Formats: sequence, structure tokens, C-alpha cells
Amino acid sequence: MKPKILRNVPMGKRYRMIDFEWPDDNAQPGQFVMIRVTDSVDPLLRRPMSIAGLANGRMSIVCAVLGKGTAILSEKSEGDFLDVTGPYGVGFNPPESETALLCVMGGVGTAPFLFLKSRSNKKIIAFYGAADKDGLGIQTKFDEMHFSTVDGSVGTKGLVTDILLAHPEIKNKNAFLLACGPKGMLKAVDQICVREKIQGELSLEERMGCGFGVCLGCMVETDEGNKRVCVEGPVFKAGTVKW
Amino acid sequence: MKPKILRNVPMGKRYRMIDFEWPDDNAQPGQFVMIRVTDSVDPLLRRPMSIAGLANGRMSIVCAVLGKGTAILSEKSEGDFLDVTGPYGVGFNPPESETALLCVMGGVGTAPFLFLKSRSNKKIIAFYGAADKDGLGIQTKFDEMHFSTVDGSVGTKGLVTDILLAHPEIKNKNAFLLACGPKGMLKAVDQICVREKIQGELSLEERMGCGFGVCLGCMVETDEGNKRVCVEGPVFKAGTVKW
Amino acid sequence: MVNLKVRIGSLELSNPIMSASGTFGYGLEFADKLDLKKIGAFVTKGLSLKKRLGNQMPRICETPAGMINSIGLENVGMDAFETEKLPLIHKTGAVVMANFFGETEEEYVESARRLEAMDGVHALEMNVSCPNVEKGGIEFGSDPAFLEKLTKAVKKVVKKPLIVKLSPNVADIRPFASAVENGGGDAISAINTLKGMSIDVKSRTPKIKRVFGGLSGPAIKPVALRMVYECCNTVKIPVIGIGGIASLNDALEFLMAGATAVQIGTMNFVEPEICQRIAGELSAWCVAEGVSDITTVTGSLKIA
Amino acid sequence: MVNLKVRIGSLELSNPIMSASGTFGYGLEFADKLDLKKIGAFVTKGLSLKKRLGNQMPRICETPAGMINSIGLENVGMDAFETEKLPLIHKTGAVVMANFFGETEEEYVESARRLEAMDGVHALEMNVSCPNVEKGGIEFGSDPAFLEKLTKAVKKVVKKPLIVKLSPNVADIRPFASAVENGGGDAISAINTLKGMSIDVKSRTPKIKRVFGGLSGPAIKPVALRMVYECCNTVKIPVIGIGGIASLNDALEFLMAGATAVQIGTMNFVEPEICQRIAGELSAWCVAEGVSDITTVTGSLKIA
Ligand SMILES: Cc1cc2nc3c(=O)[nH]c(=O)nc-3n(C[C@H](O)[C@H](O)[C@H](O)COP(=O)(O)OP(=O)(O)OC[C@H]3O[C@@H](n4cnc5c(N)ncnc54)[C@H](O)[C@@H]3O)c2cc1C
Ligand SMILES: Cc1cc2nc3c(=O)[nH]c(=O)nc-3n(C[C@H](O)[C@H](O)[C@H](O)COP(=O)(O)OP(=O)(O)OC[C@H]3O[C@@H](n4cnc5c(N)ncnc54)[C@H](O)[C@@H]3O)c2cc1C
Ligand SMILES: Cc1cc2nc3c(=O)[nH]c(=O)nc-3n(C[C@H](O)[C@H](O)[C@H](O)COP(=O)(O)O)c2cc1C
Ligand SMILES: Cc1cc2nc3c(=O)[nH]c(=O)nc-3n(C[C@H](O)[C@H](O)[C@H](O)COP(=O)(O)O)c2cc1C
Ligand code: FES
Ligand code: FES
Repeated sequence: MKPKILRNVPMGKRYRMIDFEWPDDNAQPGQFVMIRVTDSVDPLLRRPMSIAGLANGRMSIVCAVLGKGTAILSEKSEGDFLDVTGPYGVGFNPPESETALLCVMGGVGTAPFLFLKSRSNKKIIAFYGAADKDGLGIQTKFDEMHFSTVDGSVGTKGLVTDILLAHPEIKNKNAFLLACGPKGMLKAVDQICVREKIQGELSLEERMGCGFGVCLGCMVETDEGNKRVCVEGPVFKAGTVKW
Repeated sequence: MKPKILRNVPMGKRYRMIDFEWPDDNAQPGQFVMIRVTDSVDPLLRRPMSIAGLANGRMSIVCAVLGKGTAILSEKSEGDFLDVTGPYGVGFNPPESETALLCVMGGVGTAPFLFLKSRSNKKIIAFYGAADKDGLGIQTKFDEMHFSTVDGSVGTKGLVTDILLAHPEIKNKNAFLLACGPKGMLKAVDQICVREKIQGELSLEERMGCGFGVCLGCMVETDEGNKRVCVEGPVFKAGTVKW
Repeated sequence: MVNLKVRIGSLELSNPIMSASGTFGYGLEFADKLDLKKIGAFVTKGLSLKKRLGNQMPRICETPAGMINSIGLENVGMDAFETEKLPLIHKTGAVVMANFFGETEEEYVESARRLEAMDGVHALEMNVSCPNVEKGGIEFGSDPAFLEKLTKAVKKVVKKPLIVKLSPNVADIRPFASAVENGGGDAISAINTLKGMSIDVKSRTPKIKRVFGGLSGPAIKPVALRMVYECCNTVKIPVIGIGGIASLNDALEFLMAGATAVQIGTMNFVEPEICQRIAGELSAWCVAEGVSDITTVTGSLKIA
Repeated sequence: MVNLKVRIGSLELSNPIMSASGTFGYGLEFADKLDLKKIGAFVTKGLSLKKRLGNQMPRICETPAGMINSIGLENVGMDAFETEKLPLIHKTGAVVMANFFGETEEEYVESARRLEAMDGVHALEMNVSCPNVEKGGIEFGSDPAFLEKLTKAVKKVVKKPLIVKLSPNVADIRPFASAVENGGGDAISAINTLKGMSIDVKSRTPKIKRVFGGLSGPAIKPVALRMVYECCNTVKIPVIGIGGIASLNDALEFLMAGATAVQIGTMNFVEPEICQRIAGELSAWCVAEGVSDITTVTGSLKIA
């Protein structure tokens, strides 16, 4: 698909939200697309980006500039064309019965929850962790919003797992938790899920060669063996990943 | 130098004229610049482009889309930045005494003559050869303008050397001839110079790795030995090149 | 009508554009991305007798115009391939070449025997870029005499076309091409990946857990083309050109250098439909150039 | 203050960023592009006893993230280098490494003798990727025993640091690194270009008149880094890393892999001031990372 960019605006200090044309609404929160940022062969591979929104012929992503590929992507202009394949992977799948979701996020890990919020009528209790206040600005209004920063510049000083553990819902054994963010955060959240016996799902990141299951570059070890993050994930059940 | 593009407009059906900022007026018609069209390493090398104009803080080039590099270049927008080094090489050097110049050109070979016209008050008698009429449109008003096309769609049907040979000035042994265009044309013009004992200068093209004399990729054999087109050229005296 | 048919041993392909092993899964992953019948053949991920899990992560990274992989030949194994994959592949109508490897000569022979017996496997591609446990981890493909012996041993148990895929990590590829020919191989494919390395400067660790991996993609095209040309000038059996192909133009370079067919690898990741696109473009190019039979393009390079 | 000084034999360089042979002319072409005193050293175009004209045109072409050259070692010859170039180079204050080659062992020895006698040549880099006319055109750098003998013979006539530049067109570079060390070479530089090829599809002719040429540029970086790492793990003498360096990050990869210094080649064409820029960035990086001595970065790669 070569969709036209409809909008490219900054989101907080570190991110950009990019909207582009998309012909259908068939995607689940937690799924991702693969974006080719140039026609040349450097950078060569597509970049995985979570879907941050999809409605009315428009898909959104939130992009953090990390290296060459995301730098090129973030500098594209309205009217330019992208090269996008997907959606790929398995999205979040919280039980129908659940009415409130504990959503733990860090950095661009917020992206899939923006999409989830737009698609779900469950109560979303968001926990956002960042190093400092520059990581903020990506959050739109979730139903409840809790912040933590490592340097204490916004919200509670400390790690996001601290504010999560302090929240009353964590003691509710029927609570359902979703998480997306840096590996260290996911691992900590996973341990909390296991320890507190809370059900949950984690969205993982791995370097991806293809995004659709053929390069075998994105494996993660689970208690059911090697799984491809791009096909069997990126969302995995809490307590199943071997870190 | 990373000059800003001031204008990028089509010129005829096949070419684009691109103007960009340039801090000084120090360049001679026949000299060229080396343009890097991307920050990535594909395409890797700079592309040589003749200077087609330089005045008032603005340099112009005329670009024909041939492959990847020129395609990227031609799609740049006003406000984008280029990466340009040079000017490089030795320009045309017609004798001071000469009042009229026979200028033979094909394709983007017109570019240096546009610059020459803007810098010189000599009479310029232009001979432009093309395959068909799509090659036209690049010519601005020279003092005299003669066209030939291989298919006869514009001007005289045939090669540019035919209309050159038919021109009365060719019999004037004091005439001075300048040429820039495809190799075949240059070779034919060179032979005419030798046969008709006319003095002249030819602007050559060779694949260039560096543009400033260190890769030794752009050599041409002359009667004084191997010369670098980028340093000792691109302009060479007629009758000196070993084709 | 343009005739794009090419012949690899006794097998006729509808056109010379194939996908390369390890970049096309078991074909099924591409069934919704292109029409498998429109490409000459596809090559499976490298198969071993037993299922393998491969190397630790990370095992891929990007490099200028290329990538490094150290997948470690993870695959479902012969049994699962036969029972779970092959019946589904068969339904797509694809021409299937099974890539395989072993750690001993016996494993190679046994794998070949298994694949020979499987209906729906049209040809075998033997990957010899694997460490030979009997020879102390030295690659099978790094000693011509040994390669000839291996080829002979495998050829003895297969009637299907046997393609031997050469490693580029040698000083001179020509003796290896000859070894395959002398050993009775039906065709050569070249090249596999170049041994490479990349470092994450921030953490001062290798980007690939196992330090080394195989470089593939457009970056290696000039080296691949040179080696394919050398093979073509050395043997009479067909050569399948592989390495960095990303466009019709690239495919044509390999054909003109003497390749009978080509395989596209890494670029399947970037543009999943690329094999079908290039097969289509090849047909259009032949029409435009007045080429009525693609085999006349093979080896048409003119040296002044 | 950051100490960027590194040592190649008896020669101390102000920093480890150098330019590579054949991509920096005789240094003079860069005098208006950067401050030659700000880079560790520059390496001259390969010199031979007599002036050479090199190969027929075309002799360069572009490839994905790289280029192929077949210049054919065109150079002004020892005499012109000594009388016309060296006096001018001397004025720039640059540290000069003279790259040289021959077609016979005697030519190598004689060239080295000439360079040893020239004031203003600080070190010698011996290019062994040249066809050996006595051995029927086989490269000097393709036989470890021969390379050791050549190194010994040359070392006998020079006191200045002797660097031997290795060819990557070998199955295993380590025996060649050992050969240089055993032969008494003061340092190794690696790698020279990879043998490659490219075809112009329209005319069906090779893009390089001589068909084959040497591939350089970012495309080869993963292969170069791997070989440099292998050399560093094999010998104790300093290794100078070369191949595809285009950024500070690339240079650091080579240093972390064990290189004492690096050379930048092809990228000088694209960004003539790159050596000076990266030398500056390296200094800033050391400050930011709290590195007080660059030699602590060399070989600092951590393998888990
Ligand atoms: C399922 C999934 C969803 C993602 N969603 C988002 C998102 O919504 N917004 C966002 O900004 N980023 C997201 N990322 C991370 C994003 O893909 C990387 O930041 C990006 O690929 C980096 O590319 P680069 O060229 O800028 O960096 P470079 O470091 O130059 O990239 C080099 C190579 O490493 C890979 N790589 C580097 N970092 C990562 C990483 N963290 N994860 C995966 N591959 C990486 C690149 O894809 C590329 O192949 C997601 C990653 C995954 C796996
Ligand atoms: C002194 C000089 C002045 C020039 N002036 C102009 C000009 O004013 N306008 C213009 O449109 N073109 C000009 N050219 C030609 C222009 O440089 C090439 O068309 C361009 O480099 C092609 O790049 P590409 O990526 O589009 O093509 P590709 O074919 O993809 O290029 C591949 C490689 O070949 C080289 N190459 C290809 N064709 C030529 C060629 N004809 N001459 C030199 N190198 C070539 C490229 O530089 C590149 O390294 C000039 C060339 C020279 C040598
Ligand atoms: C991720 C990956 C996995 C591969 N796995 C195999 C394999 O299992 N067997 C094999 O023979 N070659 C394997 N290869 C090599 C390719 O088939 C091909 O020879 C190589 O990548 C060069 O082609 P390319 O540049 O078009 O990718 C693999 C390549 C990649 C990139
Ligand atoms: C145009 C060109 C000419 C070269 N000439 C020489 C030479 O004369 N002697 C030599 O030892 N290496 C020569 N080289 C090889 C380079 O010094 C270097 O080893 C190689 O290009 C790899 O580095 P790079 O990728 O940074 O270019 C040459 C390279 C290029 C591109
Ligand atoms: S990214 Fe290729 S298998 Fe997952
Ligand atoms: S282009 Fe490099 S010497 Fe002329």
C-alpha cells in the first residue's frame, strides 16, 4: 500500500504523530504495520510501527526518532507517500467480561493504547512511566491517568511499576493488565502479574526483518517454545515469556 | 555547502531547472559542481552537474533524469537543502579577440552555454541537436539559434553536425567553436574542427567518483597523456582528445 | 509470445525468477502476497532431519544496503515439513525446491533420501555452508574434494534435480563449482551469505549474539555477480544466480553473466511480491527487446 | 584532555583517523579541503618504481552503497613522487604513509628502499593485492608463506614502520595476518577491496572495462569489520581497520573490534573533509563517554 500522508505533527517533545490514508478499518489494537521509509536500499528494511489509530479511512502512528529510519520517517511531509504493509501480528485480547483495564505504558508504548481507547468502551486506567518530562505529551485522555518519572519532574518519582503496585485495582484478582514499552518495564510488569496472580498481556518488541513470519529474526522464547513476535505476537500472555 | 533550493521548474519535456543559493559569483562557464542527492549511502556518489547560471547569490543547474540520482534530485522541492561541492574543473576559454562563437550542443549540453551567454557579450551562434522535439525547450534566446532533430520534427532533419557544416561561419577560419553534448556528437564536432582547421573546445563527460582529481576514475587520453576530466577538463582543446 | 521457460536438470520452470531459501518460509506465508504459480519456483527454508531451534537472539541486524543474519538454520524438521507443510504447499500449485543440510555426510544423504521420497518436492537444493561436525566445524563447502564426495554420495540416492548451493567465503569459487559438476550435481546455486559482523557501539556488544552472521542484500550484489560469472565460465551445468537482487535490472545482470535462473532473497522481506513483479517485468522486457526466448539472454554479456 | 594518540610501530599518530590509499591522491588535493595536520596520517596513492598509466576506461562504477574501481594502480612513480609531490606535502605538516607495490619481490624491495630514503615519508604501507608476474598473475597476498617471505625481504631494507595491507579475497584472513607478524611487519592494515563486477544491461557489457574491479564503500563494512576482528584476535601487532567507514560510529566499531587506528577510503570522495570531521567527533565522543585515552577503546568489545 502506498498511502498519502495526511498529517505529520509533533506530539510532546519526543514524538510525532503521522496520519495517512488507509482503505479499511480491519485492525486490532496491538497490531502493527511495516513501513518502508525510502525507495533506496539504505536503510533497507521496513520499520515496525504500532497502529495508534484507525478510523474513517485514516491510520495513525506515533513515531519516536531513534535512528536513521525513524529520522527519515518523521521528516516526511503531508502529501508525501508512504509504503506500508500490514496490519500484522496478534493484538490485545482482554476478556469481554472485563470492564476495567490496567494499561502500563512507557515511551511510544502508548501508541497501541490510543488505538485501544478509540475502539473500546472499557474503563482504561493508564500508568505512564518516563525518564523525565520530555517523554510526556503523547497521552491523550484515558479514563484515569497516572504518571511517574524517574527524575520526579512529573507525577510520582520512581518507576511505573511503583505507581501500578500502589493502585487499588492491583489487589483485584479480576483486574486485567496490558503493557507496552521498554523491555525492562515489560519484564517488571510480567513479574508483578505472576506474583500478584493478575492476568495480563504484554506487547513485545524485537528487531524485525520481515514482519510476517519468514525471516525468523524476531523470536522470543516462551513456555510453549520459540515464537515469532511478528506473527504469534507482538502481544503475549503475561507469565509465558522466558526473559 | 548546503544551499537551499530556491526553485525547481520543468524546462521543456525532459529537463528541470533547479536554482539554489550560492554565496559568490566565482565560477567560469564550463565548470561543474558535484551534488550529493541524499544523506543515505544509496546512491553513494555525488553527481556532476554543469553550472547553467550564477548571479546574485543564485546558482542554476539543468538536470536530465537519467537514473536514480537524477530522479531524486529532480524531485527535490523549493526549500529543501542540497549538498553541493565545487565549482570544479576548467571552463571554456575562447580567445578574447573572438566576437562570435559557434556553440554546438545536445541534450543538457546546453547548460554551460546558458551560463556562458549570461557572462559573455560575444555573439553566440547556437546549434542544437536532438533526437526529437521532446529534447527541446531548454534553449533560451541565443543570438542565432539553429535546430536539428533526427526525426525532423523540429528544425532541419538530421544531425547537428549537418547544420553546423551548412553554416557560413564554418568556412571562416577564425571562427571559434565550443561543444557540449553526447560523446558521439563531440567526436563528430572534433573531426570537423580538425578537418576544417577551426579552433575549438569540447566539454567532455566521464563517470566521476570524486570530481576533484583523486579517484582517477575519469581519465581521458589526450595527445599529452592521460588527463583527468574533472581537473584538467571537462573542457579540452579540439584536436587533442584520443577518441 | 515470449518463452521464459528454463531448465534445471530434468525440471522445467515456467520462468527463471525464484525465491531464495530462508527468505520465503515454507511458501505458505506468501500465499496471500503473490501467486506462487507465477514464479519459477520457491525454495524452502533449509530443512534438517530433526526440528531445530536455531541460535540465540538477537540474530538479525541491518547494515548499509544489507542485513546480517545468524538464524542458525531453525526449521520445522523433515517430519513436520512432510506432514504439515507439504500438503498445503501442494494446493498452491507452486514448484517447490527443498533446501536441506546436515552436520555429517550421513545426515545429508538421509535428508536427501527423505526429500526424494516426498511427492510435491520438485528439486533439492543442498546447502553446504554448514559447519561439518565431523571435520571439526569446518564448512562442508570449504574443501572441493570433500564437496565432490558429498555431492556424489547424495546424488546416489536422488533422481530429482540436485542443486548444490555454494558458499562465497572462499578464495576462489571455481574449484567448488567444478567439484559439484564432477560429483554429478545437476546445477549450482550461488551465492550464500558473506561472513560479516556488526557492533552496537553504545553497549559495545556484537549486534548478532553469535558475533558473526551472513551478510545478504543489495550490498553483496557485485561480489555475487562476479562469483556467478566465474562459476558460469567454469562449468557446463546450469548456474542459479543469487545475491542482492532487487530489480529486473539486477536479475538481468545475473542472466547475462551466464545464470540460467536467479533467486531473490532478502528483498522478499522488503517487498513480499517482488518475485512475481520481476517475473512480470522480465516478460515485458523481453517483448520490448524482441527477445523471444529467455535462454538467449543467458550468457549474452559481451566482453570487448 | 583526551589522549587520542596511537602508535603504529615506532610512529606515533596524533589520532587514529587516517585516509586510505587511492582515495586521497597525494594529499595535496585535500590541502584546501581540510587541515592535514588534524588527521592521524594520510596514505598516498599506491606508488611503483616507474610511473604507471593504469587500466582502460571506464574504470569506476557505482553499486548499492558502494563502488567498484579498476584504476590499475595508476601513479606518478617514485621519482615524481619524491621530487614533485613530497616537498609540497612536507609543507602541509601532514604525517605521510607511502603505499607501494611491485610486480616482483625485487620491485617491492627496491620500492621500499627508495621510500625508506625519503625524508618526509613517515611509514610504508605495502599493498600485496597485486598480481605477481613471477607467479603467473596470482596475487602476492594469496599465499601466506610467500607473504611472510616478502615481508621479511622488505623489512630487511626498512627501519620505518612497515604496514602490510591485506586482501580480503581469501577464505581465511588469519594465516595472512600471522604471516605478516612472523615476517616482522610492524602492523597490518585490512581490508583492501573485494573483487566484484557489474553489468550495464542496456549494452550488455561490463560496467568496468576490465570486467572485474574492487568493491569498496559502506556495502563492505560488515565483511571488513569481521576480518579486522579476526586479525586482531590472531596477532599482537597493531591492526588498522579499513572498509566502508562513513561515520564516527563506523570508526568506533573497528576500534572496539580491536583496531588501533582506521582508514577512511571511498567516503573521501563523497565528503572530502570526512577524516577531519570524524577525528573531531571522536574527541568529543571520548569526552562525553569519559574516555581519557583512546587506546582503552581498542578491543573493548564485550562478548557475552
Ligand atoms: C511490534 C513493534 C511495534 C513498534 N511500534 C513502534 C511505534 O509505534 N512507534 C515507534 O516509534 N517505534 C515503534 N517500534 C520501534 C521501531 O520499530 C524502531 O524504533 C525503529 O525500527 C528504529 O529504526 P531506526 O532506523 O530509527 O533505528 P536504527 O537503530 O537505525 O535501526 C536499525 C535496525 O534495528 C531495528 N530496530 C532498532 N530499534 C528497534 C526496536 N526498538 N524494535 C524493533 N526493531 C528495532 C530497526 O528496525 C532496523 O532494522 C516498534 C517495534 C516493534 C517491534
Ligand atoms: C562534467 C559533467 C557535467 C555534467 N553536467 C550535467 C548537467 O548539467 N545536467 C545533467 O543532467 N547531467 C549532467 N551530467 C551528467 C550527469 O552527471 C549524469 O547524468 C548523472 O550523474 C547520472 O546519475 P544517475 O544517478 O541519474 O544515473 P545512474 O546511471 O544511476 O548513475 C550511476 C553512476 O554513473 C554515473 N553516470 C551516469 N551517467 C553519467 C554521465 N553521462 N556522465 C557522468 N557520469 C555518469 C553517475 O554519476 C553515477 O556515479 C554531467 C556529467 C559530467 C561528467
Ligand atoms: C534470514 C535469512 C535466512 C537464510 N536462510 C538460509 C537457509 O536456510 N539456507 C540457505 O541455503 N540459505 C539461506 N539464506 C541465504 C539466502 O538464501 C541467499 O543465498 C542470500 O541471502 C543471498 O541472497 P540475497 O542477497 O538476495 O538475500 C538465508 C538468508 C537470509 C537473509
Ligand atoms: C578508487 C580507489 C583506488 C584505490 N587505490 C588503492 C591503492 O592504490 N592502493 C591500495 O592499497 N588500496 C587502494 N584502494 C583501496 C582503499 O585504500 C581501501 O582499502 C578500500 O577502498 C576499502 O576502504 P573504503 O571502503 O573505506 O573505501 C583504492 C580504493 C579506491 C576506491
Ligand atoms: S520479523 Fe521476520 S519472522 Fe518476525
Ligand atoms: S572524478 Fe575522481 S579523478 Fe576525476
